[in-house]
Amino acid sequence: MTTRRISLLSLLIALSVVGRLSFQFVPNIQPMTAIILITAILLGPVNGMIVAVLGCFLSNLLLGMGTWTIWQMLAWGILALVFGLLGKAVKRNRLLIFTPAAVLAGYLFGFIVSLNMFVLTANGLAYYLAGIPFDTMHAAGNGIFFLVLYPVMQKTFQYYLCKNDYGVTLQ
Amino acid sequence: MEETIIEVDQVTFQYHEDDARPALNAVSLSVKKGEWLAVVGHNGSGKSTLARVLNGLILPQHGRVAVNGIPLNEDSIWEVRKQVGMVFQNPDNQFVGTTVKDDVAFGLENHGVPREEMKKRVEWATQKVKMEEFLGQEPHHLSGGQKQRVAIAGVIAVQPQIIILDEATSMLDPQGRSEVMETVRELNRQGIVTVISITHDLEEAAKADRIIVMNGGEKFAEGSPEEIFKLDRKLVEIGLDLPFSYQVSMKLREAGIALSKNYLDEESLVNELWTLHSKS
Amino acid sequence: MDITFQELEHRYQARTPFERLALHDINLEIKDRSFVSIIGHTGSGKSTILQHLNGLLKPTKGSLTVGDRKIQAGKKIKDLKPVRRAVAIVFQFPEHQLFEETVEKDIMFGPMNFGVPEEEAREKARNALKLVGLPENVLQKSPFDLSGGQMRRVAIAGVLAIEPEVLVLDEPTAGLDPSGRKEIMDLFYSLHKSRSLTTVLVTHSMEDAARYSDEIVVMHKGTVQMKGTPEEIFSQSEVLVTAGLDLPETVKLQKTIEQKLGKEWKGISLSIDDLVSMVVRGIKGDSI
Amino acid sequence: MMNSMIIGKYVPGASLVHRMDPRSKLTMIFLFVFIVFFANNAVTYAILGLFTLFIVGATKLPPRFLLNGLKPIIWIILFTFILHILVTKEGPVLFEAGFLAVHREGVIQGIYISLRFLFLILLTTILTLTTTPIEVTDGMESLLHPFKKIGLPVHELALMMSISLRFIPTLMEETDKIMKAQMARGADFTSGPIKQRISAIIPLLVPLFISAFKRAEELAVAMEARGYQGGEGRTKLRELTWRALDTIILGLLIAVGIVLLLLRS
Ligand SMILES: Nc1ncnc2c1ncn2[C@@H]1O[C@H](COP(=O)(O)OP(=O)(O)OP(=O)(O)O)[C@@H](O)[C@H]1O
Ligand SMILES: Nc1ncnc2c1ncn2[C@@H]1O[C@H](COP(=O)(O)OP(=O)(O)OP(=O)(O)O)[C@@H](O)[C@H]1O
Ligand SMILES: [Mg+2]
Ligand SMILES: [Mg+2]
Repeated sequence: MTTRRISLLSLLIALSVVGRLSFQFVPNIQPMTAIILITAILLGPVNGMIVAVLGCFLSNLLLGMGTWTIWQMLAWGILALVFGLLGKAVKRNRLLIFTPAAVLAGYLFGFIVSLNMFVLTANGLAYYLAGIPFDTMHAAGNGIFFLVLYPVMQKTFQYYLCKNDYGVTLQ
Repeated sequence: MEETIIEVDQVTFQYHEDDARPALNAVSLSVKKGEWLAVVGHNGSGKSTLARVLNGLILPQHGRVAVNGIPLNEDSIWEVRKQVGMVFQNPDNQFVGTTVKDDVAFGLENHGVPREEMKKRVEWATQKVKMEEFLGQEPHHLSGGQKQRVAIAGVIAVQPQIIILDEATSMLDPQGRSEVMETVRELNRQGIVTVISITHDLEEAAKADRIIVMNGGEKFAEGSPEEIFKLDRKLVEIGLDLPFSYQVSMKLREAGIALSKNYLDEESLVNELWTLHSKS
Repeated sequence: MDITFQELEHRYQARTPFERLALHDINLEIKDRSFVSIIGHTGSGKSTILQHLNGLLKPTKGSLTVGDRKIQAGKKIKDLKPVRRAVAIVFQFPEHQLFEETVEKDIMFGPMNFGVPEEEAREKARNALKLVGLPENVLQKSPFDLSGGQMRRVAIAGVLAIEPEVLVLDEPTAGLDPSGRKEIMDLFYSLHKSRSLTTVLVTHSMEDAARYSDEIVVMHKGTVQMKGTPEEIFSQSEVLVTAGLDLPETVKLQKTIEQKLGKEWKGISLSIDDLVSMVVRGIKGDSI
Repeated sequence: MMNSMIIGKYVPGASLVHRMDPRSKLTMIFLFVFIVFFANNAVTYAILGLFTLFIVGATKLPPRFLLNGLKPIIWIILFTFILHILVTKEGPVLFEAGFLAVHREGVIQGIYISLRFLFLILLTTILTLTTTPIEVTDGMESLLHPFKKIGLPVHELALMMSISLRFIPTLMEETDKIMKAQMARGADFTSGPIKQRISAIIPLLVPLFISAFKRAEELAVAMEARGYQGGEGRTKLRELTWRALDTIILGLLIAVGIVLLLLRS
């Protein structure tokens, strides 16, 4: 791994954590998801998953650990993988295609994290259903953050990645 | 003082093929062991590029660089980086560790220094920059000047023979600035390091043993502060300025005070004024 | 526009374990059309004072009056926009706030936020760019393709385009080379003169404070330690030293000469020319 | 705000638990997640409870810190309790009102599952309360070390974690600065219709990302200038020490696990 890639991913992780911390007072609004998805789309699944897993771990380290951490890492990791692969395939109309996908991602995330409850109790489904309004908040937030952040990140990534050799390529 | 520690011979470097002109163009210079060399020049004149060439962060397209007799190439860069430490402009963006101690140790860790030795050196280096009371502090609790001193500690812990300061004090307040410069000056006086200081501060450059003036990627002039500031108008033409005492001397002479020359330090200026005064 | 502080106090993160008293007992008057410099050691509260001037921070005790508006501790103020429009701040490293695709759009951002119609904002952008001495062809460039010094000018133009009555500057020349530094300060001074802008400057340069100000405010440990004209301030070197500050180079040199010659000259020199004429008279034995 | 953020929930101290090796604390939590499932009757829950209480006591932390850690899950515990009462239809009816019947098993299950949550959360909260983020990072790096063989870049990941930790407060401060600079130019982040508020954050985000990129760039140059060339041949200043204490506490937990297996019904 090149030094530049390490420093770039570190700063992206720090940004995603800052995003999560700044919105922690609004229930389930997570700019972190959008940052992860966009990183995955632009820099590929592996970089996306690194930001997902480490960002999740660090933010929980600051906000409070729990068994949910593992499921969140899994959920964000899977989303990064999926969006990273999709990013390789979809090169045009990205905003149009990925914004609804980011909304869906909110629900998928909610489902994976609720598996925590399926494991811990026998009535996981009830927890999942009870969580749907929260997932909806997350999903809506994702859509909005994606719309706002994608152009910003796309432009800044393009500008800097073309100028310097970061050991990562724009997808 | 006479032993040469860095030898730069006809170095040319260009960042991109389509650049209008190279960032460094056929630059030659040598640095003597133990000296304090100031590098001045307008924005974009190639100062930072020169610094990067000296510790192998970039390899020149033409020309040769040798540090301590070792020719700089792909294989020797790690050895050379051990001997050439760099301190950069922004104190925040070169602080790698989570605490002062960890940051000072970073370079040592990279060079595989054994742990026991490392502890000693971290202690030694933090004492040298007078930051030993802050070992456990996190960077966001330190002032800019303190962070910059930690950066210096991190560099000298590796015990390099040369330190390059690339505008290392330009983001600091006056006190932080003088703290940092005093720290390095002390190390230079003790013979621990040779210093190459890239700066926009001409007062500081005036205190150097030697000055190199860069202009548009080329070496414009080289010499003692006396020799360099004699160029006066020519320096102003390439975007530089003159030190304060020098300006005062010039204006005094214009006003009819018969100073024998333009001074670079206030003390000698005041001394001659005293002589003139006693005579009149 | 007059600005007055009355018994103002500011605590960061009040009522938390991290509470920090940054300002206390501030009584200060900034007169309309004056040039005031605030000097002080790092952490003495300079930036905190500045941010009160346009309501970015609110006092935790006491109050301040900006023109006809009173900002008081504990009281809600409905609309800060008029204050923000009248009092504009140029922060340290203002180029870090640029964000638009073109220089023109970036400069228009401020005026449009204050409800100026697009065409008019465009016109203002053009004027502001001229004021900071950049050629018109820069307007359509991306601000990120400019050099550091040019970016700083664009950012300053973005603030000037708001056409404020009071211009507040927080170390506007930090990190620039000598010629850039001088150009920017001269620019602010000529704006102060030609547009009658009330100007508040925070600076670490005693020379700049000496050269440009009508009045200097010395901050120390969160409160005003002294204020007065440059002559008054820089003739009190002991007080400055306790505040962790220095004298301007000219005054320092004057003192050294006086000491060496065993004389005391009347007045202090705030510029090289002052100093030179003083020395000339001194050496030639004239009485001063 | 900044200061409180970066240390997260860590409360400095010198208790037994503070002094434990982060590796043993992490292992403990990992094992505990499995062991909680062994408990299924009054005796086993009591033993588990005792163990948890022992650890809580050993931290010597004022209870309010622990209670703070529990806040986010209080509604989950309540929900759990009610859910089990409503769903479980076994055992004698304790209480009946219309179509609602509360069975004995429901109450018992409700209590058990709630306790399960409670114990888990207490233990993980204790990890964050008694271990600095950087210790956790070191612990993770060390525990994951074996996975290097299968190509997991353990050293790089740990380095990224520590660099990010170091930059989080810096970026927070930066956000605050940019926000103020744009507010001085009339930007409004706090009022107006939602659409306007959303577009108001673009002037904040662009500079923030640009500055992050610049920092990354300068940081990489500084790291290389200081001789960073990957994890190979690198030594470490911070070292973890595994003490007898760690072995004893982990042993105790394993013993609890075995006892639970024997006593569960
Ligand atoms: N990473 C880079 N990629 C491309 N061009 C660069 C890079 N760094 C510098 N340059 C260009 O090389 C030239 C010399 O730049 P350099 O940074 O060495 O100047 P400098 O003398 O250090 O200037 P300053 O006083 O502003 O620090 C400039 O024209 C600059 O635009
Ligand atoms: N956002 C903040 N939260 C908490 N404390 C703060 C904050 N900003 C500043 N302070 C503290 O308030 C005091 C005054 O800070 P201020 O930034 O006003 O000083 P300053 O005079 O502008 O210093 P400098 O010359 O370094 O810019 C300092 O002790 C500082 O640590
Ligand atoms: Mg440079
Ligand atoms: Mg300040």
